[in-house]
Amino acid sequence: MDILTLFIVIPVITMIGIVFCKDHKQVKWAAAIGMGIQLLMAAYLIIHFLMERNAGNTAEMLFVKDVVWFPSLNIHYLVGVDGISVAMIGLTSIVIFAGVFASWEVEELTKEFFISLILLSSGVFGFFISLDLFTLFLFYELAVIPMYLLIGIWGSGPREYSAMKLTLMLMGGSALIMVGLLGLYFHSNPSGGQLTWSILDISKVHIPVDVQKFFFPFLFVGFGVLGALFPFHTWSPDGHASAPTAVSMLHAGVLMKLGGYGCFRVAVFLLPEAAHELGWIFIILTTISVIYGAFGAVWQKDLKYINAYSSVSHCGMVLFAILMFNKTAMDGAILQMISHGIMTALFFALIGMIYGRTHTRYINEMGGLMKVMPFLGVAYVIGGLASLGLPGFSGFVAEMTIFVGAFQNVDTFHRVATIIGVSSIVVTAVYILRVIGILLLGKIKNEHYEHLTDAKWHERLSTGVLIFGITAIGLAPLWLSEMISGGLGPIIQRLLLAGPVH
Amino acid sequence: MLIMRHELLLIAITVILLLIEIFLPHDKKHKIILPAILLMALVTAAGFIPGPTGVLFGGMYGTSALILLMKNILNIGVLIVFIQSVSWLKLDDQKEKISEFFILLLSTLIGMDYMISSGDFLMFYLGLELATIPIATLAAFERYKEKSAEAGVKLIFMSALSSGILLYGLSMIYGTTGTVYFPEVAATFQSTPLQILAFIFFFAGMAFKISLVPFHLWAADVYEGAPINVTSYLSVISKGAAVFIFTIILYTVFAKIALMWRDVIYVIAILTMTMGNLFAMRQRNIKRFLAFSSIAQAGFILLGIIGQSQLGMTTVIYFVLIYIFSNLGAFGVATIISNKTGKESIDDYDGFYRTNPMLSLTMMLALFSLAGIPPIAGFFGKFFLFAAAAKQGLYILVLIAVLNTIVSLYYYLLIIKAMFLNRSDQPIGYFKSDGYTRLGLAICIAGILIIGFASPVYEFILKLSYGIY
Amino acid sequence: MFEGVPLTWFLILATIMFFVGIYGFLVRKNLITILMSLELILNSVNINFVAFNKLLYPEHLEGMFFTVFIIAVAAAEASVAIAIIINIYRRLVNIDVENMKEMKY
Amino acid sequence: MTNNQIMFFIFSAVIVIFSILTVTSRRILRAATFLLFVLVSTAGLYFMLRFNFLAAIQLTLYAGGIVVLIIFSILLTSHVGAKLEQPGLAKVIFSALTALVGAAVAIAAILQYKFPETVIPKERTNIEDIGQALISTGKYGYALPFEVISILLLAAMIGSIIIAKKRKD
Amino acid sequence: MFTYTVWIVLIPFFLFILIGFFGHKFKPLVSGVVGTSGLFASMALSYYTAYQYFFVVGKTGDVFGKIIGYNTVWLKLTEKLHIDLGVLLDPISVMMLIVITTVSFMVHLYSIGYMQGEKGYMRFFSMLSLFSFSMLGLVVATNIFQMYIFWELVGVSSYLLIGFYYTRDTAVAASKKAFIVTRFADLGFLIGILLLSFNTGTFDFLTLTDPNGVAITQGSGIMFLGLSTMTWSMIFIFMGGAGKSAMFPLHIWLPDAMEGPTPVSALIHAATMVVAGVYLVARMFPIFHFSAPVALDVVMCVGAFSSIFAAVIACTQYDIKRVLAYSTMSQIGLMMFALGVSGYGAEEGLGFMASMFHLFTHAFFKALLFLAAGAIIHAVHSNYMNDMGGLRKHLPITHITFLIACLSIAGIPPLAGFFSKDEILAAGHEKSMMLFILGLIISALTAFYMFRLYFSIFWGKQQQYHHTPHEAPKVMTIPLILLALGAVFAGFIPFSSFVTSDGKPFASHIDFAVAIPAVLVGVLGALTAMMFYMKETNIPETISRSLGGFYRAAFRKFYIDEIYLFITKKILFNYVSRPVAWFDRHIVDGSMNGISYVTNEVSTRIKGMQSGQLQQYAWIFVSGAIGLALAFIYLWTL
Repeated sequence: MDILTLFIVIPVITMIGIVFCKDHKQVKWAAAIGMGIQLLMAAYLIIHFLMERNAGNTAEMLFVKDVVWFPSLNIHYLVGVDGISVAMIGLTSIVIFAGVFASWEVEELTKEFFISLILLSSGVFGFFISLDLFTLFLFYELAVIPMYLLIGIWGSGPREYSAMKLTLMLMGGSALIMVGLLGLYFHSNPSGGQLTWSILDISKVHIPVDVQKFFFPFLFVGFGVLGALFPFHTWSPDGHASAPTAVSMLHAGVLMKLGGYGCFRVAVFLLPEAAHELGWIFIILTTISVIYGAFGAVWQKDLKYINAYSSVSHCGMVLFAILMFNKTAMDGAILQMISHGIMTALFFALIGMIYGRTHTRYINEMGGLMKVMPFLGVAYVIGGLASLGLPGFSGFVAEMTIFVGAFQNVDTFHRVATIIGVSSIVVTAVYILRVIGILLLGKIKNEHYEHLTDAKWHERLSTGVLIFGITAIGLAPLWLSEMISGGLGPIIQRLLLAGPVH
Repeated sequence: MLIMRHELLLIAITVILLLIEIFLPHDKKHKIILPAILLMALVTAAGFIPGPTGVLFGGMYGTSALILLMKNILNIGVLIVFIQSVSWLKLDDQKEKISEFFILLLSTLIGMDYMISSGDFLMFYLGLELATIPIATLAAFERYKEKSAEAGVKLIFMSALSSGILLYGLSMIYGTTGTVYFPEVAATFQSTPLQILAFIFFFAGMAFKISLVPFHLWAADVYEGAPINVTSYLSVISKGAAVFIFTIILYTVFAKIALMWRDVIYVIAILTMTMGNLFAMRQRNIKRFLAFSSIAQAGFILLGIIGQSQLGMTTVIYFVLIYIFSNLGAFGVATIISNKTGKESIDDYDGFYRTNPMLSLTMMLALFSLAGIPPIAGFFGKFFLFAAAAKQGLYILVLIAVLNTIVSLYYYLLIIKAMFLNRSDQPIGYFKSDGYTRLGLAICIAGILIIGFASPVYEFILKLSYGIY
Repeated sequence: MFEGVPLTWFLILATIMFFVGIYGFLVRKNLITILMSLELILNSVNINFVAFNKLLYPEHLEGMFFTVFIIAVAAAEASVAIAIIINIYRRLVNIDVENMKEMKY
Repeated sequence: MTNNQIMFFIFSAVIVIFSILTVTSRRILRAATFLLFVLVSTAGLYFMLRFNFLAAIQLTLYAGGIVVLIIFSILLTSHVGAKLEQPGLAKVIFSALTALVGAAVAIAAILQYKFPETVIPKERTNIEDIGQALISTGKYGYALPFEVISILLLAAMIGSIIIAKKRKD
Repeated sequence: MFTYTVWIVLIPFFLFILIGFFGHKFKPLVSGVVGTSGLFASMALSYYTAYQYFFVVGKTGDVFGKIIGYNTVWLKLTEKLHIDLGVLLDPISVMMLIVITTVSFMVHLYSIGYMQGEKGYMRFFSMLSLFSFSMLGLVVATNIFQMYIFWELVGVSSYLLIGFYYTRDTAVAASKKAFIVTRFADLGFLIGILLLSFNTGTFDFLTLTDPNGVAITQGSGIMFLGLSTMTWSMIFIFMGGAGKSAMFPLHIWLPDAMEGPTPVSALIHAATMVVAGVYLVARMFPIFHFSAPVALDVVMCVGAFSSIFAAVIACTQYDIKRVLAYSTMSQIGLMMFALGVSGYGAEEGLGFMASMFHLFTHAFFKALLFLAAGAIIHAVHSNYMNDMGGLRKHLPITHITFLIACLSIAGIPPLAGFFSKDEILAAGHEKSMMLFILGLIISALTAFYMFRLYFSIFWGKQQQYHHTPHEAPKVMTIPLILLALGAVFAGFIPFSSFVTSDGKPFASHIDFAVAIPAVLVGVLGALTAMMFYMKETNIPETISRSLGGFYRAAFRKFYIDEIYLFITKKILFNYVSRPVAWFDRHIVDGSMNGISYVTNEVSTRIKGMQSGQLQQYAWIFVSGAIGLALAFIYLWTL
């Protein structure tokens, strides 16, 4: 079996294994082992990929596997990866691995929890390896729907409301995507002949511009909903606030990236002219996202809300960068996805661990936690610093790449938007430090908290993996950046058709 | 003989069951269940044996590989309904009427088969009536229940009215073309005002069967009042058969005025999806809920019909096939709950997962399939339907449809929420379902899980639908 | 033209009868009277078929046979309807259509 | 004015008037009687059109069978001479409006349509032909519908019995 | 041959990792000793580097060249723009290496004693190492982006160290403030970098600062609001420098930063980090001079104003560390000012040289002042001058070293401060008389507040102390003495033969027309302070009362803090964030919820359609059919 298919098969096997587990402990270990293997596989894939590239294999996609599925509709099971997807797979496996350990203490319906979680992850993996729009969409929806149960059953607060809202809004997005995809399919061969769902094939045809302009908003907004595009982001704060730890991690960490990746791989790549002509609307929206999310986070009192708004801001940056139409900015967009993915997963993991101890997420009710739980405190500070774009962590690499890239556009509009976007780094610092100040530092507000314990081994493992991820990228970004920009080549080629690219 | 084998086999087993019924002693009526199911299974299996196709009775009756497939699909559905209704039939109230239930169901199935195979409007009309009138008696089957009687009244009167209107339309079709045979009608039918009127009246009669808005109002009440197995039969088999013949007639007989009927369906599709969803949202009775849900589903089916092409035909059949499994799955669970506890309200489903996980999972799968969630079959069915409409360039319609699927997802999730999320002080207790129920549900689950992935099924249908339009 | 009687006369007669039947269906309260209205509707359709058959397409007997079968179906329908009505009467001692509203919304 | 026209006017007058009376009469038994009149005059129309066989069926099956069935069920369910309730005014208005609009649309459509002119063969329909057609399996043969309608009648019978029969206690 | 210089930077980094991750496995003292010895190694390497650079390699032609000791591509952004990490050696960076490693080593050594028994001892040392690493990385940056990277790291280490006592709310607030204010400034820096790099297509200092290079000769860019892009980018970059160097109006974080442990104040907020802004301007000096003279004027104005502004405030403060903080701000203002008035080229660049010289000497005496202040605070457990007095007998070493530092900063010959300040005044004098007088005023004020501090601590009234104050342990006094030596003798280094604006050495001389007035005003200031504070008198109060509103304003630091608070708390927090949050909840989210509400509402409204009445159903059925027929007969056309 080819290596990419294994990324779907392993979760499935894990799920089946979990079904046959007898008690909680076995379930947890089964999940951990399964996802551990997945992580190793991802590492192997990255190495293998880099070796192939170094060996001079310049094919657009590597490890391609093509099986005809529905011959008449020309639907294929077509998988393959370039540097971008490899990076996203790496991200996913890290986050899901950490997520399993972060949810070590799920007691209620453990089996169901882990099955749903892994089902979600298999959807994500499938999404990232798909080169066929149909399977891509299939996996996309597959990744979205377990969220309902995960939030609804294991969530907290107004979980039912949030779960419903999240699911409906995301499915609303996918409704738009579906229209867009159908449009793409039926225009995938303007000269007549076999229509195709294959991204690679569609990228080689020229779709008439007015058709592109009709479908681009569907696709971009559709994926944008998941990428928390203003004003379709409101599922995010509620959803994250109610979701259990691992789900928030996975959702903010990986699932939201599906949106960015989709915007990038489908909307912009396949409809370049439209993206070029209509881009300004979405640049305005994403610029608003960036600033607005940051300001929104400043006022919040619930840890998860803060992080959710911060995600809006950071993910807004991803979409913003994608629309900048140049290699550097797009490189930055992908880096930002990975960086934000790990970072926000770390945050949510920590928030979950803190919540598990203090039973509140309101920062005003906590304080001085650094003293009682130094490990978690330090990890939180690291996460915070990474989030505000401190050098040495991945966030800096990503943001700087985006800013420098975005600023390479000659026209004033793009550059003004960039400067507005850049200014978010200050607001980010404000809310991050505010949280750290109130939550971790200062005096302990509640004497019950004096007796709380610091992180357990599985929590240390979970956070450790994620911190390793952000620092590894932050300290040595070049290989990743090169890997990604290798994948960007064809996309830039295609964008060149649409207009000037710098 | 062999060309008409579906109908003849069904008539044969109907007669056999009648004979068995006559010779069964009064207190052993339930013994007929097993032979009935076995015979039906036999017929279903026999339906798949390839045989000749062709035209009989001077064009009144015709069959093709595609029509055989439709009949097979209906057979499967009826078989599942048979299996699912066992637990209900064994209840005291129904004990005396078990064989009649089977006979009546079979006779309606015969009617549907004739309807699908009809080559002229007379046979079509007779098949339609044969498929409707006995169901009215089935709806009123639980004759000690007021609701059941009310359902019977509503069904028989509305169906009579609709067939009156349909007949008026048919009379005008006859009057303007001089014939009731499909090919001749197709050759001369045009869109003069009188013919538009005739078509609309005919359409209204069909729309009644498929329960399209605004001809759907009977459906919810009848579904709620009728015994739950009859409801499932009505919402799945009866609707499926009507969809089949409707599609065939539109594609063949009214091919010339396709530009017009497509616009009619455009309007009706939007109305049906939206109204079905809006009403389904607020239902608390599971049967009524499923009634409106199936109205909305009918609206989606129209999208396949409107994509007037080989693709459209295929997707319609494919969707109906999936719909049969999904809806019967949902009804199967509702049936067993209703029969074991008498509870039919969604509010009673709170916390159901914690007491009966397997049934809840089945229900969830079925509902997700109805909602079109991957990777189960419903997703494929719905996606292809929309693809058929998109092929005609009707993207706005597709958009409205997909937005409607969101609303539908909302209310399907409400049930899932009740079962999985809500906690209840007095959940429905654990119960063990009998073998028949399990078998029925297992078939449904298998169908839901496999049909989507199994592209050969789709390709097979596609191959058969070549040239039908 | 049938010996001085144009086709449209028949059709108009049938149409009037049809809509009178519809009117009756919509306003009558007693289920049996509604059933009677239904018979009017079917009857009007029969007139249409017969008139068409005779006046326009006399070569074949399609219209006439259609009418024959409609009559038969009408009989079946009526019998079932009456059976249900009687059943209702046993339950409610009343066959007013406006009482049939237990299920709504 | 030809005989036929006179006959047509008489029949149609009877049909229209008694139709309206059928749906408006407040005495249910009278309504049934009016319905009978309508059906009988329809049979008259058939006779006029020289569909004798059909007219006979109309008289026996419709007038004789269905109306009798209806009258029996009326006697079973209502007091003889009991007056029916008057329907609500709004209902009457809306229904009448619908019916009128419908009739207008239909008649307008009919009048707009140009039916072909045909010469009517004088001879009446031969009963032998009808019999032949009824058992013929070719085109314009009605053996199959005949069989199907028999199944329908059988099913209707079974269904009616099931519903209407009393509970055995 | 300079590849080894990378270890100067990396040693502290590994120390940070070592102490940070494994420090808790050993006794606290171990981390202190390890940190200090590591820094010693780094310092030794720096001196060796300086020796090699200035004396072994020496001049090529007659300039000290720029040598890339080490370089590696860290991140490729575009083909032209790539972020490198490397070591650039030129006179100013070598000088900075010496300053930083020396002061850092002293502070490390001092901290071994000062931090004794503190909770978080090893955390302190690991962060000091982190800071040293960042600061060293900053000064050896080969390109502006590397500088930015380390700039940010410096900021965060400062944040962490200010907030060292994290259970103290004031410390937390101060650290937050420091970070956010400098972050805001860094925003400007970043925008400046973006503009600059876009304009010139490079980050590299060698290319950027070459007077004949493309960046300067071609890259002035388009005009915007009357200034060239180059000017704008330099102004923005200077904004970053101003933030870090606590120039008006971005200075507000500096006094609060004194919440950190005193060694931190000495290292970061006196000697090294705060001069990063000066270093930045010096680093970019050719661009400032050739492409953006307007920006250079801005530098001068900001520097001068900050200097006098801070000096005035310093005269009114009672917290010794705050006085020192304002003094730092004032001195850095002077350095900026000197850069602002400087020209380019050997003698022309007198201001540049003076600025660097002052930076160098200032590092010694200011670090000394802080460390001495630390020793004092250590002894009396208070920061307030009012709680002190007559300490000269209790703390003899501290007293002497403190006095030396005061004399040095006041510009009394032959101490180091005299020489460097003299050059600054000379540079000002060359530019205009007004600036020279301004410099003199600043000098006088400097002498005044320093001696005010000195006298009220060591002389003045005798205080009753809880414990008799006693001299600090040796490990703390040795650094004091060493730094005092520096403060005395550093001025004798012929600075102009090493560090100049274009690398071309020249011989500087003392201009007596400048030096004499300067010394005089210094002495005058000192004497005034002596008069006021040596004995307990009521003169200060009288004067302050007579100054009235001005004094109060100065005492309240001219209300800048309040203005900031107003802007951040009131405007940003209440009038931006809160409405945004509200808008999000109620308008954006509300509209999403509104969709579902409307759907629900419609669903409820239309339920009457399903009335349960058969005839109503029939009516809808019939009228539906008729309606459709009507519509399609009369409306539908094709």
